[in-house]
Amino acid sequence: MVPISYYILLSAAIFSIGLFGVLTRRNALMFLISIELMLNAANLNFVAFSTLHGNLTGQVFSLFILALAAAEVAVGIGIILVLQRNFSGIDVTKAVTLRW
Amino acid sequence: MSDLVLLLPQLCILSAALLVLIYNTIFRKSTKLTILTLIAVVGSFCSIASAIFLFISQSPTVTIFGDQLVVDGSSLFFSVIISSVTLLVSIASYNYIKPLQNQAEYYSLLLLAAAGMGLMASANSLVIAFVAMELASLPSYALVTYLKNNEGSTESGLKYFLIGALSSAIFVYGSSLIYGATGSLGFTAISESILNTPSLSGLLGIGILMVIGGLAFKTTSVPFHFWAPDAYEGAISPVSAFISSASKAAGFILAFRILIEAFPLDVVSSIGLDWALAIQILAVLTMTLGNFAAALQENVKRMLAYSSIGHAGYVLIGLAALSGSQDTLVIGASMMHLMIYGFMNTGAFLFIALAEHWNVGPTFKDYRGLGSKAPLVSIAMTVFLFSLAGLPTGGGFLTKYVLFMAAVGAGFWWLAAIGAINSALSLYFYTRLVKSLWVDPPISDLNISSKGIPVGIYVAILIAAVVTILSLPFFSPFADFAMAAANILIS
Amino acid sequence: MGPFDLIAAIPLLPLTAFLVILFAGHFTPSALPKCGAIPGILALSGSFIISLSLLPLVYSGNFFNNSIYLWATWSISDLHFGFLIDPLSALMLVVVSLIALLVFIHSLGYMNDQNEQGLFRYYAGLSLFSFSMLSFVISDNLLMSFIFFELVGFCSWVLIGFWFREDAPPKAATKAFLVTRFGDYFFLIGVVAVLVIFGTANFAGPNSFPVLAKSAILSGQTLNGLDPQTWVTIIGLLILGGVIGKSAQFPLHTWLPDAMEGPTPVSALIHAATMVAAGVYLVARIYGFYALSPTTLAIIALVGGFTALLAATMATVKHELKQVLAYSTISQYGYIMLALGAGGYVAGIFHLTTHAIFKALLFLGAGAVIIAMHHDGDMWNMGGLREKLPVTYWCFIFGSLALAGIFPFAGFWSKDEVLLETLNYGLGGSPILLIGYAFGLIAVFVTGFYTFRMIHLTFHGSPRSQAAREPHSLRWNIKLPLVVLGSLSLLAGAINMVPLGEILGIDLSYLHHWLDTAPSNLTAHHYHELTESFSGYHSAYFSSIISAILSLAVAVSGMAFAWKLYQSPNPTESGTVYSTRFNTIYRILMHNYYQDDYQLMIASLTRNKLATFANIFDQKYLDGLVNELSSKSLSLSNSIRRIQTGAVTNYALLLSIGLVLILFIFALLGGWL
Amino acid sequence: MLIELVILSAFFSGLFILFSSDENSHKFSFYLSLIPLLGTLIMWINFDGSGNALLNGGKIAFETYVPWLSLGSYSLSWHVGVDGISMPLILLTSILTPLAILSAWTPINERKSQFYGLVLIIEAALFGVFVAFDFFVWFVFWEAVLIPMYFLIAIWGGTRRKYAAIKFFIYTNVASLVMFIGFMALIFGLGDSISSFNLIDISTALHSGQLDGLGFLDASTLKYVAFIALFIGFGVKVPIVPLHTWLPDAHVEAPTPASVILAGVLLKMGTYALLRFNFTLLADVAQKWASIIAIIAAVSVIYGAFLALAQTDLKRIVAYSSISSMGYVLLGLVAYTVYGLGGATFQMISHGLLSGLLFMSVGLIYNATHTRSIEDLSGLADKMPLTSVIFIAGAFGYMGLPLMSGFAAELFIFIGAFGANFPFAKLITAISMFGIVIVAGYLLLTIQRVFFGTFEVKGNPDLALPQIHDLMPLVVILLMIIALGIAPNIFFEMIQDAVEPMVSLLGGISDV
Amino acid sequence: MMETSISDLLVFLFFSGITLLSSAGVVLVKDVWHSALLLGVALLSIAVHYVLLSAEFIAAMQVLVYVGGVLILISFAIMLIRRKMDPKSMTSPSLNMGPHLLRGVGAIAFFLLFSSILIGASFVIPVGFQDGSSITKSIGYAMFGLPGASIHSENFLAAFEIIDIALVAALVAAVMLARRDSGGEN
Repeated sequence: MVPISYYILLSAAIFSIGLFGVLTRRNALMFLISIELMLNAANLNFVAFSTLHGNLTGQVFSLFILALAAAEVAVGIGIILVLQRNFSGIDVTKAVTLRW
Repeated sequence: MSDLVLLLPQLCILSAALLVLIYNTIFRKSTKLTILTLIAVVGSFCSIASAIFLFISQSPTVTIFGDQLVVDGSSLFFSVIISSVTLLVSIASYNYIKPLQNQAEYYSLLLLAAAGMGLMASANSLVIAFVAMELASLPSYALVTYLKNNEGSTESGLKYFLIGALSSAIFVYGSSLIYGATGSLGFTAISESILNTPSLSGLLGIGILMVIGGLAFKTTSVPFHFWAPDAYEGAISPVSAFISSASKAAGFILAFRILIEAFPLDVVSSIGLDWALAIQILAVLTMTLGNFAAALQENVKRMLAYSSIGHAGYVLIGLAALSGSQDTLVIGASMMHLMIYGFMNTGAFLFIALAEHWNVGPTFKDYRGLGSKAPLVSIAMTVFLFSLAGLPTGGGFLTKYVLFMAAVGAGFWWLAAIGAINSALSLYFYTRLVKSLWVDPPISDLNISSKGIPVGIYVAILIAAVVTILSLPFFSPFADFAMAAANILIS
Repeated sequence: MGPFDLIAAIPLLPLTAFLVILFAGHFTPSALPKCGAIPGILALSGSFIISLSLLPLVYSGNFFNNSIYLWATWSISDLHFGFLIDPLSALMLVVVSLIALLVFIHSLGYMNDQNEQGLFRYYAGLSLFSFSMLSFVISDNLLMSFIFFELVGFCSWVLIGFWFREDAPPKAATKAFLVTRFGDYFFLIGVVAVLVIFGTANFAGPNSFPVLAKSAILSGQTLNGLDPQTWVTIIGLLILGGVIGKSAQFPLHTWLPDAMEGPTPVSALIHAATMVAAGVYLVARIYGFYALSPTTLAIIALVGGFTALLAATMATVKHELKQVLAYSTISQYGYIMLALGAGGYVAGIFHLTTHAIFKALLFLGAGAVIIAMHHDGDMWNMGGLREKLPVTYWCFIFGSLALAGIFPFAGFWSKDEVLLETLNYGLGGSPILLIGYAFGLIAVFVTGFYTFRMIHLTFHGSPRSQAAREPHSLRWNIKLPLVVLGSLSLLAGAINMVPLGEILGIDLSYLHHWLDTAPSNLTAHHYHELTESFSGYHSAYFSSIISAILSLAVAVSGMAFAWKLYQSPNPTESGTVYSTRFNTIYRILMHNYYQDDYQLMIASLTRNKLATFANIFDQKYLDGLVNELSSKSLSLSNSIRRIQTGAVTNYALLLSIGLVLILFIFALLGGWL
Repeated sequence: MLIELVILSAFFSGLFILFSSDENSHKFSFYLSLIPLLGTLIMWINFDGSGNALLNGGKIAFETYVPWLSLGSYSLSWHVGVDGISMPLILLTSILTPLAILSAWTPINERKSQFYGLVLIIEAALFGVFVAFDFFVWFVFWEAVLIPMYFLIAIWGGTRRKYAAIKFFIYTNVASLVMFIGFMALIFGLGDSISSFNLIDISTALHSGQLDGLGFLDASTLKYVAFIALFIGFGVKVPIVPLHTWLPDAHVEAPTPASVILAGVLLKMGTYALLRFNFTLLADVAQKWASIIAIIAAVSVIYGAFLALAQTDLKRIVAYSSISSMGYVLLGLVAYTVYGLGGATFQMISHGLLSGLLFMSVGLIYNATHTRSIEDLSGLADKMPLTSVIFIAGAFGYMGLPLMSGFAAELFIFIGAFGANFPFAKLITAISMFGIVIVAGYLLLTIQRVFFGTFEVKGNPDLALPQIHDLMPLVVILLMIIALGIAPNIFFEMIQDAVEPMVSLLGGISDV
Repeated sequence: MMETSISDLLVFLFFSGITLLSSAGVVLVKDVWHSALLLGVALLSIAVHYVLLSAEFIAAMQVLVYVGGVLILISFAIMLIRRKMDPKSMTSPSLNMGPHLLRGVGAIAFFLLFSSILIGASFVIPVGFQDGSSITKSIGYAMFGLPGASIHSENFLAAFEIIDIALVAALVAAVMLARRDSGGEN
């Protein structure tokens, strides 16, 4: 069993890569995918800590996160489709009519 | 069975939501909208009634479902706020969405979001908090993008969704770190484990701050506020009223509960994280940004959006001044402010809805002379605006000054001073709208009479106005409810 | 029906006349044919008769001194209105009511016959003035005198500005009120100081403020921070400010010549006999207080003497008849101030009375002349009026000779007494009074000069203008007052013929005895003791005959010098040697030593420079600061608004940077790194 | 019960007029405004209050005490009453409002019902300010006055009305915020020695030295900080010189009836509050800094008078002269003697009447000639005799001509201030008395330039001469001014009785 | 309780390498389709990690829900969106480097901060589970808050109820958004 801190470091890396994706990419779908990554990082954290503490709260909660991530993707894609219809393209920096 | 009775307020709204869905699938009749509105109204009304009844009869402080949910004074107080906002919004939406599509989905999403917020109010563990937040947010993303072929609506929906998703990810990651440090997710369990087995303080600190970040999104405090102006401006007005009042209130009660029960200041400061300082920074930034950005706005709805950010800043003062000596008064004051702010802000946005219904233009100039055209509603709007600004046309005056008083009492006179400067500036832009309503000469092409009086929006605005005005002379019920709730929360 | 029940009637009669004229004038003008003159005359004759009836009572020694109406509560003695009847005020009552009555009669001729419009306003103003003057005379405390002192000033403003449609009278009225107001400012400080320091402002009675001041000086304890002597001097000088303002003494005299813009009866009543006398009467009224401080007395004497000379010199070059009389009034009041300053209390009162009579006569005579000359007052257009206006001429001669101080007339006795007392006390141990005496003596010469010049240019020689050839005829209401006053200015001297008494060896100073039968500490004798013990005034018993002869000689030589200059059949202004050789002095005198100009310059300086500077400062800095603040905050709000760029990625970027920043701060604070 | 009747009658008649139709709203509003007048007169007749309400031994008249709400350990209550100081001010308000309404009949001719409604609502709020003895109730009314006044200036005002209205609104709001924070610091400084916002409890607590520090401020510095905050808060309202820049704009741009109420009563709110808070609650601080405050008062008087001297617009002259009169009130207050404090309160009444009179007559002149600049007018007395007589009488009253209320008030203040025992009292009083000369200066110059000389108005319009109902209010006020001048004891007795305990509080010289 | 054997370490390093590379790829690759596929790889490797951490049920769920559900959903979305845009040639995955990457500095800063804190943190020895007890069974008990679970966990009954409402809400929302209105007025 590898020491838990490695897993935490790994999940932090995944989280940062997800955040990196969110900050750099202009495509709405990429935004969505990066957020998926971040949620997975959190899941990994939960599972790792669950073994650390020996209780199953973390694992059960990660199930919930899984479900809600899926729900979020569903709604997200719905919105992206509507975006596509209105702005003919899912480039996030195009949709800037509301500002200042 | 007794547990479910305690959850009656949330259950009423939930059953109304499901009823709306069921009704929509079964009947295809034409008069569908009135029935839908009726269900929504009855649902939210009985939720308010049950919450008040529960508080008066039992004033419970009990945790249910394996202390995942707690039903106490503050949860009932906030479910009253949320349900009354839902009531007003659903009454007003009747006229607003009459010409639009997907009416049933609109109402169901509205009620589901309200249910989510109600559950946030009585969450007693990070699990419930996260799930309830998701339940509250997902429908709101859809509600903001309700007008599918309107650019503004889609753009604001997109921004709201993306920032919302990002914040919920941050929230979850934060809670994972907290779980890592304390081994449990229930608030009481967390505080006990921090107290007696403090470990991994670094991770715990980052976890707490990231959770605060997630909550900051919900309560539109800086730097997680960027979505708010665009979302409120883009969405249809009843929705922006709903989000800016109800979801903000839900966000705050969750923040109160997490920061007071899970991470009580005396416990947490031992590990070197005095989150009160973080909240103070957030409060000052939010107030200043909210009020200063609103000063030169051309679009009325955007001005109201920024003003609601400003008010979030005022409520944050309550949270920030916790480390002083007047804790119950401070928290009570911010709760009172949230209650009255709920009514004022919803009323103001519904007035914008009314203006949109009469397709009055979006800028201050287009509102010129509305006072003479629709005097009754404009008087109501003037009451809201001046009450928001802190003048004694309504309860907003009392709540704002009680908040400043509590801040001074707790020793944070500089917070009250910054609040005072901001509220003085807020008087400037609220009066700009009052000026265009009453003072400026009316522009010619404002023909309202042809459109007729939208009964729903009128009724909603007048209810909100009556409550705001009466809350000045008859402020004691609000005050006692809030102080009792704060008392339970603190002790 | 006590003897003093009717006192209240003296001031209230003119007040009722004022109210009657005001309301009748506004609502039923037809009810008063003579536009209000009749009620005025009735009221004043009533007051005159009552005042006369008081004389025997006062002479037999019973006086009246208590408060009538409580104005505001006060700790020791409340602020109240009250009456004080004693020889001084009884005498003054008679003089004021008599002259006011005569002026009313004169106005019938001067105003009604020339069918002026707005006469209701005129007579109402005149009766209000009489009411205020009479109340001032009989007031029993300093506050009440201040109140009526100001009301009198207000009435003079109303009456000077009677012809408000022209340009000059309103300006003159404003100037008059402002200059006197400047004096009253000091007077008000004096009143407040008296009330605060002594706790009461009563003139007479055991706890009147002069008595308190005297006992304070004697006991030597410090009073409210300073020792009593300095307080008495300061308060004396402050009240003197008001006196100088009202009696048109040296620095604040500039308003009187301009006040001639008003109708001549007004000038006669207000700017000759009564209002201008109010100042010196006040000094006489609280003489017990002034006697305590030698410095104030010396200042009064010097100011008086200097004004006497200054005004007399200015009168020698004036073209207008009324201007000459105005400057002569200023100089005569200089004499009275000199007398009071030099300890000659009785002499001051004597000259005050006689001067009131003959100056009123001269002014009414001038009024008569102006009517005759179809309202042209310039002496250089007159001449040769002797044959055409015989009655006016003889009365005018009587008045002028009294003014110049020629033997049998009243002026001689009173002015001589003034010079006598000044010389007397000057030699008797306070040499500064000699300077005053020198001023007075030279002024006698100059007075003789301008008096003769006035008579000669007006009445003698040949008429120099068409109007002078056929003057307007004068009716009874003009001539009667002249005759009454003419006879009085002849006989008035009798009340105190000291030099004659010394020659005949019998005591003829009745006025002295009259002023001695006053209440305990208001007698002339008591004042004499005070000036002696407190201000070191010792009488050198200089013989009155020598000083009488001396002053008579100087006066006659003055008139002779004038006769020499103007005796050519038709004298012209430019022809007199006077105007050629002493050209620069002539110009200075014509411009009244540029007094008016520098006062005007100060007023306009404050108005244009100082006030506009304050205004600009206020707008630019104080107001500017507020506007600057609001524009700064709005520009700040504009820049904050710009943060919301609209692109979600920017939001995400700012959001994450914010989060990382907060994490970093707390990581440092919490020590987790 | 009488006070509530008066306030509610004014408020509800205001609301009724606000919603009623325009055509004879001016008559209705005048008759309705007589009800509160009647109420206050009844209050005056059987006024049985004695001593100062805030000091022990003071018996408050018509007192009602109803608990309102409780905030944690503090209980707020509707505690209203009247004492010797507030009674005259209430009378002044109830007298000025009907007259202001009457003077509005000619100039205001559009949106009339809204105008009259707002005037009555202001009257109700002003009553509230002068009767409330609970801080929060008082603060509600204090802020409530701003809203109707904002609308009056913004809708019916002159050319720069919007700028003036918003400036007035924000300036006074910031001031009351500063004052609020200062007072709250004081309240919490008192800790648990008080459990309500009742001014009487606060004053007894303060005077028995219960104040202990708050946060890093110890007791005395807390008192100084609170005093300064309250002084600035109320100083804006008074106005005291550096904080006065809102006054000229607000007064000049407001319609005549509004500026009558603004100058007549709104300025008195500031001085009344100064009297109640700074000079009763924090009396010892006021006494310690008496010379500095007196210098500020003297500066206000002289500087205000010089400003008025430089103006060429009739209304601005009257507006700026209010600054110097209010300077006198401050001088009277700081003297801390019976005559000083009593004179200050009396000056509030007399200035209310005098500035009301002057503003109304300027209004009449503006209605007739449509210009207010003194350069365009001359010889008005010829054509408008009655208005000129009233203006001149008012101007002389303002200058302090004896037998008018102006003189009585100023004399009492001067006596009080001259006898005060703070250092340089006599010198400062003497200097500030010079104000009466400058006031006389610019008022006489104005009278001479506007009323005398040949009649000639720029653009010679046909004069709309004022009718009876325009002149009647002016005559009534003039008679009151003269009555108060001749018999100041009508109010002064009552004021003195209320002010006496304040002086003996600090052992000041009680006889002056 | 278990010291780390070399073999475990090697397996961990191998799989974490795959996860990191694939997630980096997800973020950096230009074409969305390629990033979606790489996402699948990353998710699978994370599932393996779950197995290593003895959370087999979670791993199964991960594979089922994420790879099975979410990925398919995303690819459908890409297909729908791609159809409208001109179909670019399916080139090989190329990384799109460029100045915009600078904006990612926030993420890197977060990682550095987090890792520095992590190094400082001293972890207790993981308690782990007794190797006999069935984790999945106790997950089931925990899910419904029933007693009798062999491993302690908090009661998730309330969460369970709420999650199903949340999913209903998500369903309604997604349907409403995705459905093509019959010319609905905006």
